[in-house]
Amino acid sequence: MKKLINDPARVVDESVDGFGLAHADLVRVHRDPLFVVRADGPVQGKVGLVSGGGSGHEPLHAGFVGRGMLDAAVPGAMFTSPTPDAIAPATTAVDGGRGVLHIVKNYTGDVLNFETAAELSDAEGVTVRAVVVNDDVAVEDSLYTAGRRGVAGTVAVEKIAGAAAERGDDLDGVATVAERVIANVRSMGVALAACTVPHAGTPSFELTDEEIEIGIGIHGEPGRRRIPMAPADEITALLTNPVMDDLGLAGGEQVLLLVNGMGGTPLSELYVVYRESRRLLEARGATVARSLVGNYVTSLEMQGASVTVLRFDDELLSLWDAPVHTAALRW
Amino acid sequence: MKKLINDPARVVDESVDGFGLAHADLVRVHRDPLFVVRADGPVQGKVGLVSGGGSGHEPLHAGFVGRGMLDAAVPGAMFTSPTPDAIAPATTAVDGGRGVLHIVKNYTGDVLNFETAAELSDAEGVTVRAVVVNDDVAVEDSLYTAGRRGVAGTVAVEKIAGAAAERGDDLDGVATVAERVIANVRSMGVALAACTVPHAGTPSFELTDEEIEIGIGIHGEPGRRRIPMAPADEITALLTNPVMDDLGLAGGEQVLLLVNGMGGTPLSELYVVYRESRRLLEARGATVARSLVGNYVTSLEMQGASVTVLRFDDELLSLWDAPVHTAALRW
Amino acid sequence: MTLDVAWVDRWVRRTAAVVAEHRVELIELDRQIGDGDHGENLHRGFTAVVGRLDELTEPPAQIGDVLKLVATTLMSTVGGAAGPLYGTAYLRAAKVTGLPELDAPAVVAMIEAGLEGIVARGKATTGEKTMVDAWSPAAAAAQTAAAGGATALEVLEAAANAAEAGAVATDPMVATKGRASYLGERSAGHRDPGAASSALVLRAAVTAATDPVVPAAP
Amino acid sequence: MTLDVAWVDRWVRRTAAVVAEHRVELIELDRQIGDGDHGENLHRGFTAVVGRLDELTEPPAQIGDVLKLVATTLMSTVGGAAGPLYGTAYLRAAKVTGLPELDAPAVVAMIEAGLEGIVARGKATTGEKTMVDAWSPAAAAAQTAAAGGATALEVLEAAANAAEAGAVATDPMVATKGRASYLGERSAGHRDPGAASSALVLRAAVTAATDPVVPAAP
Ligand SMILES: Nc1ncnc2c1ncn2[C@@H]1O[C@H](COP(=O)(O)OP(=O)(O)O)[C@@H](O)[C@H]1O
Ligand SMILES: Nc1ncnc2c1ncn2[C@@H]1O[C@H](COP(=O)(O)OP(=O)(O)O)[C@@H](O)[C@H]1O
Ligand SMILES: [Mg+2]
Ligand SMILES: [Mg+2]
Ligand SMILES: [Mg+2]
Ligand SMILES: [Mg+2]
Repeated sequence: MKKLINDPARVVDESVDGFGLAHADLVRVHRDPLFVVRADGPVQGKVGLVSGGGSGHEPLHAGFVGRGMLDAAVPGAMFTSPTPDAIAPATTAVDGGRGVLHIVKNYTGDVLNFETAAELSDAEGVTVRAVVVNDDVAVEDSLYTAGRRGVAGTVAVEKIAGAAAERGDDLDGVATVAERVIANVRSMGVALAACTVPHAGTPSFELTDEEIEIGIGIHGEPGRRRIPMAPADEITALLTNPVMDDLGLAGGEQVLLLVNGMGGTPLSELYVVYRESRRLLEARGATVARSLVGNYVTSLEMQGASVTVLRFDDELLSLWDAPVHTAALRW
Repeated sequence: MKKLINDPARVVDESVDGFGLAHADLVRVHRDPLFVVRADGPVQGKVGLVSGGGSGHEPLHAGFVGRGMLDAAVPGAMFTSPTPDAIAPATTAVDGGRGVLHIVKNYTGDVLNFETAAELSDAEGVTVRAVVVNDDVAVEDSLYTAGRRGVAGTVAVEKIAGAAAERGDDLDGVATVAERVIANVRSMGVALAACTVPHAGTPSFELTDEEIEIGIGIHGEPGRRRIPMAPADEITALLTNPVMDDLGLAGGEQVLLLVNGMGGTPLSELYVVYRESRRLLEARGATVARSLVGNYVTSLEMQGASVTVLRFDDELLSLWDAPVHTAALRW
Repeated sequence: MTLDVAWVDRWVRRTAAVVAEHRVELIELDRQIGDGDHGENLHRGFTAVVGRLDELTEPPAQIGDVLKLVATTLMSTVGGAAGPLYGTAYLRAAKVTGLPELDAPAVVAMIEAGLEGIVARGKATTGEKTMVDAWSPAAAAAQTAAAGGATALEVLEAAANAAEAGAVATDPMVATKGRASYLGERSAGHRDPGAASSALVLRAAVTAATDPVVPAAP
Repeated sequence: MTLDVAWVDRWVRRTAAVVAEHRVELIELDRQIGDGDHGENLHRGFTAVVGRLDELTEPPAQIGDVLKLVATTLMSTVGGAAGPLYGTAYLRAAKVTGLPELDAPAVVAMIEAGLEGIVARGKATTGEKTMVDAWSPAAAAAQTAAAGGATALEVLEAAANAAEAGAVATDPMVATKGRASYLGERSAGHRDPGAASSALVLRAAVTAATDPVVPAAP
């Protein structure tokens, strides 16, 4: 394992430290416990938005702290959800008097730690609601799984809920908007090569040069099945079709198409995937109203990509278009 | 070699195609020959800015086409400079009547092809000037080399020259500003693992798990020397010190610090590098006035990073801050 | 030896040592069917626990005080699924150990409380390939042993044995809770890391009762 | 056989075939001390050349017409350093071959013009580990052979032999031009890809003069 790090035990601290220095105009870093808040927060009279999760998915979540998106991000250890004793003070720190929304990716660890944090915050008199993002169609949402995972669709939830909060919606309103995004966003990913978690030192799984892993998560977890390597267009179909099917796209929809890199895939390849994914959506009769191509929800240096589709309604579209100013997303 | 491509011979076309579709609000893609221009160009009365080079460095250059930066980008084959028959029509296409500046990275191929293109454009009555970016301190600028290479400093040249053109400077004025950036920007890179050019199919060089390559280029060329793997802070010093020395930083300077990912390095690691690089700059007495951390000038999926420092003067700083709206850089 | 506050101190320190020793193995198990952090998470947690124990200006008076310190430390340093689950287990266990010394029924109550805490938070039942598959047989074995007149130490031993067998029994299971459930059928053939670490924790309780040596900090 | 327009057509097509055959080898050489695209670049270029030759509605009248088509096609399809360098070489060569058939002095003039084109663009001299190190000895050998009364074919052969030797002689050189110069001393011990491809090009000229078979498109 070769990584530009000093010590696996310090990588999250040092990285967040660097992030805070590089974006001092946007954020402040709180230490012990570690979390990142808007430099201009807490914004009085605005619902606060807190998200967080294991590190290693950068720019998620700290890269999305700023006007029109998150008020705080709580980074856990690499691929390990943060603890309640960090989430709760972050929640308190961004409370502007109108309550705080927790945006939680659906993993057992994240859900449990945010739950506990919400209880702690509640005890401190901060009203907290939580929404759980579960956009990954690779996992069946059934009795036999922990439910669909939260993956790249999280960006859409954070952006749009952030815009709703920014325009002044109350906590229930922001939560409702977030839930609507969650209900309308689906993703599916592929890995060509695994990543290596610093403390583990070996790749999270092994793939030969002839195979890829379909339905991959963002924590170096192996996916649902392994298939022979195939041309990009075929792989793109394997990602896009289940997403379109699960959304029940029938034609006439306006959608966001997000082609997300897992961290180790060249941008040029993401645009190759985007091209075919868009073609498939248009062949279904959907209109790609907005696009995002790049590394937004990564899995360290994993090679691979995911396709996320969000079905817009007029309000979601205009909230997507609302101004945002964060380190990783700005318009 | 596993890549999200359909065919090595078509990857550039398909990728640029996808890019054009994803950013139709910003750019138009011209085919046969292939180049990318501002959707709202040619801007009459403005000096046109054209850059280009081998593909595989995305978002460079197409990702920097738009208001306040480039008017056209000419993508060559992977790691191969584009040909004059593409550069010349791109030049004509963006001529707003005040001439066109070619921003050329210093590689024999790029220089020769842009030279020929300039002759062709000249013959068509378009006034062309060229600046050659050579920020890579890993290469000695001597009789014994083709001269320093153009690497991540190119982003600063394109951004600042773009701002000068946008505010209405004439061709000589824009060229002078560009030259001033070139005179004040230096870079140095490291690779932890090589990249694989699609048509080659094997990595451009091999590194064991215990060694890294210092002074790497952005074309999968090996660097100047191979050293044992080291902690991030040590590597960062090996990148930052020569840059500071070559710039002759003595304290009191205002600088831009750009920590650039080579394509396959997690953002979290880039911030670890940023943190130490900034510390070293500050220890020299320089003030990091502006920062940029991310994948801007990549080498496909290469694992590694480069450190770029630009010494600002008041004008360069205000041109850096001027609005820009491109796919990869926006404020 | 008696299962008193000195014992619980040794238990916790031994757990930290054992987790440090098995860190890589637990990471490896989690890498197979999860995200490869379980060993790291517990190691970070128990190292912090030992640190806090060492910081105490006066020794804890009660067994429950130590277990509560473990609970809150794990909750605030482990993260992931294991943090809240183990945290709640120790918290519930702390509540039922308000005695200077544990007898056989108290050991049963402690293990049952731990299991209940895990189930309350994680909502898993046996057969879902989680730590419940170690704690549930452990609680049952403890109860049986106590009913048969076993000593407190024998009860502990029965629980540790059952937890180890329970961890082994997770090998063929298809996970339906936690991260491994994403793998579906592919999760079979691997041991659940949380069940494996649970067995280590309970075995450490036995060792702490039979071996007076206080392990050094990991 | 005579070195006429049919020969030059065969030369170009044979070059395309030979480049296709050695594509991987040239990529490999360039991967060692450059960026691994030289074989790909030339392959793309000469494939395009053959395509354009095939598209001509009437056969080219003059040797120079074919060489000029090669020049403009390479310039517009190869890119990199090799595109302008080879392009200019063929362009200059085209200018001095305004004859229906090349005699020995004309072969010399053609090769010298090619060399001059490369030097004019690339500013390299011998010993810098570039294609000049193939073309320069080739031009010298051609001149010597012609001065000694050799036939046109013999002149070509002398040039090809010298180019091959020149390519081999680049092995120990330290590059001071082109991409390999970035490596400094580390460039020694590898053959220059451009010199290697130049030798292939000149050898193809010989083969095209001795073997009447027109190679199929690559
Ligand atoms: N719902 C649950 N109920 C009980 N135990 C669970 C549950 N989900 C996960 N676990 C346990 O947690 C262990 C994983 O812990 P850890 O790797 O630290 O957390 P994470 O899965 O968040 O990375 C699993 O091996 C399993 O034993
Ligand atoms: N200045 C120069 N003069 C002559 N030949 C050169 C010069 N620079 C490079 N070359 C030749 O070009 C070859 C590389 O061609 P190619 O790989 O196609 O281009 P690039 O270096 O742009 O990738 C080198 O092997 C060398 O022979
Ligand atoms: Mg985890
Ligand atoms: Mg090249
Ligand atoms: Mg885990
Ligand atoms: Mg090359």
